[in-house]
Amino acid sequence: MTLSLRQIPRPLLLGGLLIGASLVLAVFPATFAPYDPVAMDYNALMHAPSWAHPMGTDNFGRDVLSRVIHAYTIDMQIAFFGTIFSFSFGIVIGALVGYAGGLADTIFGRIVDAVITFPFLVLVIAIVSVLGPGLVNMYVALAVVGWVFYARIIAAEVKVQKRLDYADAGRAMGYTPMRVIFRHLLPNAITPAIVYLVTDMALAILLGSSLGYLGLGAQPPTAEWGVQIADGKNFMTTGWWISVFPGVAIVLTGLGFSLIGDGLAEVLRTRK
Amino acid sequence: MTEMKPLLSVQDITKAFPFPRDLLQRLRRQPGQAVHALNGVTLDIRRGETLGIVGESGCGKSTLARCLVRLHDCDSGRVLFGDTDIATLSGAARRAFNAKVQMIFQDPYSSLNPRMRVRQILTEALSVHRMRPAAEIPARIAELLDLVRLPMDAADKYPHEFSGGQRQRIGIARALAVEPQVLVADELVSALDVSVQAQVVNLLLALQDQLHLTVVFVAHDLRLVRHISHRVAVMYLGKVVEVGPTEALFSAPLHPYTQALLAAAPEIDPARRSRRVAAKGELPSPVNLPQGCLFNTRCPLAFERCFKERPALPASGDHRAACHLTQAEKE
Amino acid sequence: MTPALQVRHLSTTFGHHGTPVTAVDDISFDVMPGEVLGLVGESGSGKSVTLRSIMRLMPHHSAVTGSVLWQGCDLMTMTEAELRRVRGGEISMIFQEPGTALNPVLPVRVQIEENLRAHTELSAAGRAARCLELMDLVGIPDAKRRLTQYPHQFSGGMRQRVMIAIALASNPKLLLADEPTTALDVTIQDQILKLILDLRDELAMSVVFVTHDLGVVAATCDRMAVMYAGRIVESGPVPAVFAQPNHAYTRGLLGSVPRSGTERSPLLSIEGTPPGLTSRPAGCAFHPRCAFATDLCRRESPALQDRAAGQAAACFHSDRVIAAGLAGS
Amino acid sequence: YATDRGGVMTYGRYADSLFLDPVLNDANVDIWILSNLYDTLLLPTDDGQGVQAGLATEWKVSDDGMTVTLKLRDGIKFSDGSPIEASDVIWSLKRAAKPDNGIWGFLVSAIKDVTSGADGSIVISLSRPDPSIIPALTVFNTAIMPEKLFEAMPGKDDAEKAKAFAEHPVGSGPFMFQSWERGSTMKLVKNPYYWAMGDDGKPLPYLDGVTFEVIPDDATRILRLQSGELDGAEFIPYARVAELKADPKLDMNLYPSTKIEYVTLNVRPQVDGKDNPLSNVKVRQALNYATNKDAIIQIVTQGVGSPMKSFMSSATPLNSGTGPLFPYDLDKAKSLLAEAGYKDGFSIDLLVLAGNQDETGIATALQQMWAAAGVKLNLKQVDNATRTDLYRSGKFSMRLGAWTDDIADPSEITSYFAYSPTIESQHSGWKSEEVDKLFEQSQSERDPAKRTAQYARIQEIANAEGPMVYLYESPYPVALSKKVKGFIQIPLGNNIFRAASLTK
Amino acid sequence: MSLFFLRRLIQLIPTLAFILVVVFVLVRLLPGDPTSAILGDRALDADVARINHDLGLDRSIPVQFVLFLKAVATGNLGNSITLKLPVTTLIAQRLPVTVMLTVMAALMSLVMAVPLAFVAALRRDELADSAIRGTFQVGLSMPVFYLGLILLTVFGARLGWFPVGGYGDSFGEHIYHLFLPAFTLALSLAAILMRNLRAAIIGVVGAEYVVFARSKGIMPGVILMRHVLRSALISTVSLFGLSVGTLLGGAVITETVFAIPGAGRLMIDSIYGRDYPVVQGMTMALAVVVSLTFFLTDVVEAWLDPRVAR
Ligand SMILES: Nc1ncnc2c1ncn2[C@@H]1O[C@H](COP(=O)(O)OP(=O)(O)OP(=O)(O)O)[C@@H](O)[C@H]1O
Ligand SMILES: Nc1ncnc2c1ncn2[C@@H]1O[C@H](COP(=O)(O)OP(=O)(O)OP(=O)(O)O)[C@@H](O)[C@H]1O
Ligand SMILES: [Mg+2]
Ligand SMILES: [Mg+2]
Repeated sequence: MTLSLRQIPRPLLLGGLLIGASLVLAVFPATFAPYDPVAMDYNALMHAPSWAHPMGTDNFGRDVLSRVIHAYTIDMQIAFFGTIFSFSFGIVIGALVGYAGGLADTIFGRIVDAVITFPFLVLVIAIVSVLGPGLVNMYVALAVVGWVFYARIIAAEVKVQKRLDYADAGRAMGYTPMRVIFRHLLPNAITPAIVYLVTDMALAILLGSSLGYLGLGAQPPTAEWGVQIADGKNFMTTGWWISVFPGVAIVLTGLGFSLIGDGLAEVLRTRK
Repeated sequence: MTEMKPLLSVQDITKAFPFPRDLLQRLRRQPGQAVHALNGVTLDIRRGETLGIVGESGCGKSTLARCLVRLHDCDSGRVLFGDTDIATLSGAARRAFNAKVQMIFQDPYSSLNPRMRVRQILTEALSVHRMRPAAEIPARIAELLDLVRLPMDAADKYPHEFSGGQRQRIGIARALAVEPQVLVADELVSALDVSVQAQVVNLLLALQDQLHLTVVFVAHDLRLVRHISHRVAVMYLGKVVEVGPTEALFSAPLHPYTQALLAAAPEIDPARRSRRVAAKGELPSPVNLPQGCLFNTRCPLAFERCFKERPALPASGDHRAACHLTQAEKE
Repeated sequence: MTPALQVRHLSTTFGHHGTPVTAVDDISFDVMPGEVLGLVGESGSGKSVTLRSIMRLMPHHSAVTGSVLWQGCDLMTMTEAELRRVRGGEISMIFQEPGTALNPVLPVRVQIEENLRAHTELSAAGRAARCLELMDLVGIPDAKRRLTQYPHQFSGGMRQRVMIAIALASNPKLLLADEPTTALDVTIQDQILKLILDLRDELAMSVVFVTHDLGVVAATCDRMAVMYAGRIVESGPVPAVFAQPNHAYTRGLLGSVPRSGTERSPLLSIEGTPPGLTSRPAGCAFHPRCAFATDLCRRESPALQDRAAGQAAACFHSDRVIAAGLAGS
Repeated sequence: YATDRGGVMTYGRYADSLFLDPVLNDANVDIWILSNLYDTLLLPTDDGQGVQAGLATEWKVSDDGMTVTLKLRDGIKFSDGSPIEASDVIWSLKRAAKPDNGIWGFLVSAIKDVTSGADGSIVISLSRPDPSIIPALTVFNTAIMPEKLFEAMPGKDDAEKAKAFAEHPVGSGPFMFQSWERGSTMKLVKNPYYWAMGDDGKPLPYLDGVTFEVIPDDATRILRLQSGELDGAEFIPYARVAELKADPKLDMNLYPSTKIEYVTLNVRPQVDGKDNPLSNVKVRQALNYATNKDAIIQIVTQGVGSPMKSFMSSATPLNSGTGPLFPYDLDKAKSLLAEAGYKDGFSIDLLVLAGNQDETGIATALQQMWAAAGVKLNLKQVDNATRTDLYRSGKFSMRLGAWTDDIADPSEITSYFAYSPTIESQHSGWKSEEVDKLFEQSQSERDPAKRTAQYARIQEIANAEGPMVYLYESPYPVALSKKVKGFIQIPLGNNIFRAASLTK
Repeated sequence: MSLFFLRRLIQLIPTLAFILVVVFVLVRLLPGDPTSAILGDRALDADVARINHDLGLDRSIPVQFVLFLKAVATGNLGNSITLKLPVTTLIAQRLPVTVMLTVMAALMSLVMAVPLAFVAALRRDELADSAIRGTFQVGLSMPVFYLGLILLTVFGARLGWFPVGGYGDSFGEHIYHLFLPAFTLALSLAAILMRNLRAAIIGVVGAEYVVFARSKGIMPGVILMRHVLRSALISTVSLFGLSVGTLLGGAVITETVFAIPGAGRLMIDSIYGRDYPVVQGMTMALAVVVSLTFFLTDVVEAWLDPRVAR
């Protein structure tokens, strides 16, 4: 099962490095950040990048580098919590629906239709507005909408898998349907969902930043890239560094996740 | 072989797979269509024997095999295990039945869960059926691997690390783990290379002697079926058209279909080449079955009655065929 | 008589994560005009790769060396344009699985016509007529309607006939048939085999017939070549090889087939499994499974040597194999 | 040098208007442009503090303060060319004063009746003397509308007719309505019948028309201005003021305003069932001292704002402020907190308008500053509707707020901010008997000096104890192309295009 | 085909009903009411109560729902509370804008994705492939509001090639004005399509039927167009439909940045303004359009892939 280093596809390696580094920053932001990310220095408002502040300071005199680094914690959290609930719930429902087929599948089909017909962003915004802005509620909104996509993927895959002999073998061995579904089918059906999960993580960060832009995501003074970009938007000409560096961080992280997704897909494809 | 009570008795079972009807069809009350996979199969399986089931693709061999282990519930008719109708079993009784009648599958690549090590696969079987206390499981696994002639280090590998033949042995070990009386082997070796086929067939023969197993051997390879079966049943379009002791059936086939089948199988002897086509035409669709004898579309000997009346398999006799012609001859 | 096709020292390697692996290893054989050559071997022995290498249809990450002389020209050094004339025109190929080799989204007519367009000067009407003719030739009734249908509307046997119709569209001189009947039922296989033989006679073409079923070889081929682990280990006229295999592997293959009269007795099986591409043993690739193997076999790889009765075998111990005969194990 | 005539001025707005009815409209997006379409009897002066002639040329309040008499200008016409009759004026004023008609009625609540005098003058009789009645006649809701046209609209009641009328409004302002694509553009063209004269002796306006473009995104609005597609743009973020000032093609204007930014504090003893530290006046003062207004002004307005001197803006008449309220003094803040029994501080919520850069900026800064005094501030971003709802129901601890006057008189802001019966002093629950009494007296005080004194005292009390943390006053940042002359946004917010022109 | 259509239509009914209920309940769960939202801080409680009564908002939600259903049955979606216009009018004004924006974006993304996917797939793992994928990836990872702003600054303000936002008056002007916003939207869609199509092409190029086609000796161009492209497109079409659906609902931010008076922006404003009738009506309208998109892609898919049509 082990892959030698040179066998790992290049995208996976590169993406892994990017995301690995991101995770390190996310877990130990204080180790790398030179300043307190929320500390304001009224004497250093909007300073351009310098040795003291390699990425400059923002309009509150906060160190942009420190904020970008601390934002890793939040944005990696968004990537994780913004997807994991959809993922967990979606795969369970998907596996059950895919295995049961018939009426359950028909009803599920209609739900899927309804959810994908719903303007996604609008729904998320409406839900966040009902619950109140903030990351936790954003996660809830994402989960409410997002599980359908995972369920769809898993249901389709389980439908394929359940026709394979090992599923029948399980049933012929007298195993309960639950055991067959969750011990046998799901582990084999889950890979496309995992590939999607990785891409979805990148999308979650983007969505998080869009909601941050609308004031519905991370709350100040928390450093979050989307919010930072939105904050810096007014200073594009006079303080480009305020928005550009968080922008670079988003792009790099998104790139990392996508590369991992591509690489995983490749590995899993050849494995088959 | 003396007539004694069969171990498994299949009594006139049918099985159809309906196509899903959508809302529109339901609204218009259109009748649903279905694949008629089994159309009245009657068969006895005797204790200790190897019953071969042959037939062309799509004739319902697998469906029958699945009905035997209750992977499918048949639409009508019964499958009796001893005296009990297996359709009535549930819960623990059903589990017990599943343990007694085990199935081994055709495709060595898909019949094992690719995410489980061999040890996990066997442990699961042993523990779910409470065959052994937890402490004895490793010893039993070693025993099983030995039984199917796999090395001990196989236990900690994943299925994809084995060749096809080895995988089939793992499948056999899994089935044997629950100490069954009957093994239903669906195309056990069809996917294997010739040289490996022989290994698995030899293993099966040895195990049968050693463990007194009853084997239902489903295959489309006539040579193979002939080699290992005591009795053979020939299926066509979801019906058993002929059943009989191996020798009798192969040397003197009664049904025109059996005859065509035997003629079509290429002889291993280059000297006995023929250029005559054994059977013309193709299998009719199992969705719209022909009227009368199911074989009448391809039968060179079909006569009027064959198009009107579907011949039944005679109720008694060691070697029987569902054919108007042979029945007429006998009479 | 000069051979129609001469394959010489054909090798094919795949760049397998840096270290190239050899799927076909230095094979040579001839095909005479009008002859049916059977190419047998187990799964993975390199039969399909051989055929595809001849047609230069291998994917980018592979390398083919050696020469394939077709009517005096080497296919290996031809330009793409010249090759296109040969492909589908003079040499046609039938693929193993008709289910995947026909384009599912194009009607059958388009797939046949495409060949005619490339290799004949026929007008549109001429092509249409030729399509109908071909469908008749391969025994598909109701050709006119059938031509407008898509592959998924055909049964497996019918699809195989369509493949054959496409292959025959421009009257090829050589047909490369890659397991054309493996996916089919015996009665249908029987029909297809006889169809190919009839067409061979009618069109005077040569056929390379790949299969792993010795019965099929016995029933259809004039000569045969046995492949093991990318090499030809034995070749010769079919009756001769069946009567007296010169290679331990051939002997094992023949012994693995159940024969009447030996019911329920153990078959003569070859122990072990064929080696994978990356784990070819040194010396004779067959030695780990061979009852006759000696140190020599473990060290050196035997070359294909001519033997009696037009047979050739790559075995150091042919004599012992012959002596052991086919009976018992 | 004479002003150039002609041309259409394109003006970028941050949001579109909603409803072009002077009486039934609800929001600044309407109010601030209505005067261009509808003329009022009187007009505010450019400094927003005084009154000048409009449709009426003369006005007089009777000695008892119970009637106002106005003389209409001769020959005035609606933009469709029909003459403005006294009946139109009477009908319009009565409609504005009708109780339960819209939300602005309170501004003219003193009006009892409107009649026409023998000489064609307009006589407004009041139910009580109202010192703010004259400025009230400059306010949008007293605009004069064509009675006949309005009443001819389909609809069963005033509200339905207003809806129909507002789709193609007709008034007597310098411009008249041409077309409106909701959410995108509104086009006004010159009213040929406007009464006022330009410096060249010909009727105003100089422009052929004004086109409003709606561009919600600040950055985009500025980009369009810079690319020359707009001649002016409102609500320039303060962050960009300095940059635009440096742009040679632009005039970056900071028009004096009545706009103030503040924190409203709920002073009820309990909020949501919990004891409320803000009920203690010392705590409120402490928070004021703990707030470094200069820093906030620097951070949020890039220095263009100024500290508040009273709860009302400096541009509001009768403002009595002299110096900044509660200069930054952290030690004092700490000692006040200690005195109030909050030595270790406390934790409290602040409502912030989601996605509003200024508010989040202020809130973030406050969070930092107050933390130094031991007060932990939790920001709660909510949307406008939620915030208004919480505010109205008194279920908030603190909220950020902004205010601009609609009338050149202190009574409006005072009634909302300090006089408890209106809305419990910004729904804060703050109540001062003395302020309430003084305000009631001032509402019918005819002596300007006395009224000034009353307001001085009200401000003294409210500023010291009131339910607010005072932040800053800020101007209206409007950037104009250098070609634009004569445009002004007055302190009340009105965008006045009547004398605007484009130099060629 | 008409059967196919009918089937789709029948499926749409429960979907729309479901959406309707969810939206109706959801918007009423939002704290605050339209009157508070519009009137802001200044209104007196009495005024708010009076206006709410006039709007019928003081009735219970089930009653409101029944009234709403009755109105919908007669084709009346009500009036906007904030804009005081019939919702149908608003839909007629705003929806075409968003649809046009989306259609343009969709077309642009196809124009970008299809040829580049080919280049990337056929030059797999070479420099061109990496460059194409990298560029699209950056486009995909960039927040729309940021990307939009950059494009506006560069191509609108600096170079002056395109107007900075707005929508224009004539059809030609619409197209001109929507170019940059459509491009902004198209970039992320193109990235997704390109990725999918590239993978599909790589899959198809190695497929047996392509090898078989090569064995027939036909021209490489014919193989590419007839055998590869068509099959590869099949797997991309439904993804395309799905993404266009997402685009339609996700144009909010683009519309804000580019000052386009579209449906997305109106939806958000209406949610903020608690303009219930608009949110309800607009969601329905969007849902119908999205369903239509799915239907169209289904038709295209059926046309491309004979196995689908039954
Ligand atoms: N789960 C199912 N749903 C629908 N149709 C089915 C199902 N299983 C089998 N069939 C159909 O029933 C018929 C009999 O199938 P079955 O698998 O029993 O044939 P078989 O004899 O085992 O063929 P093969 O030799 O190809 O394995 C076929 O037409 C098949 O398509
Ligand atoms: N495109 C490829 N890339 C890498 N390896 C390949 C490729 N095609 C074939 N091989 C390998 O080459 C070897 C020979 O394959 P080939 O297809 O010729 O076998 P075969 O004899 O035709 O077997 P079968 O009977 O299963 O068709 C196998 O090990 C196979 O895995
Ligand atoms: Mg089967
Ligand atoms: Mg092959």
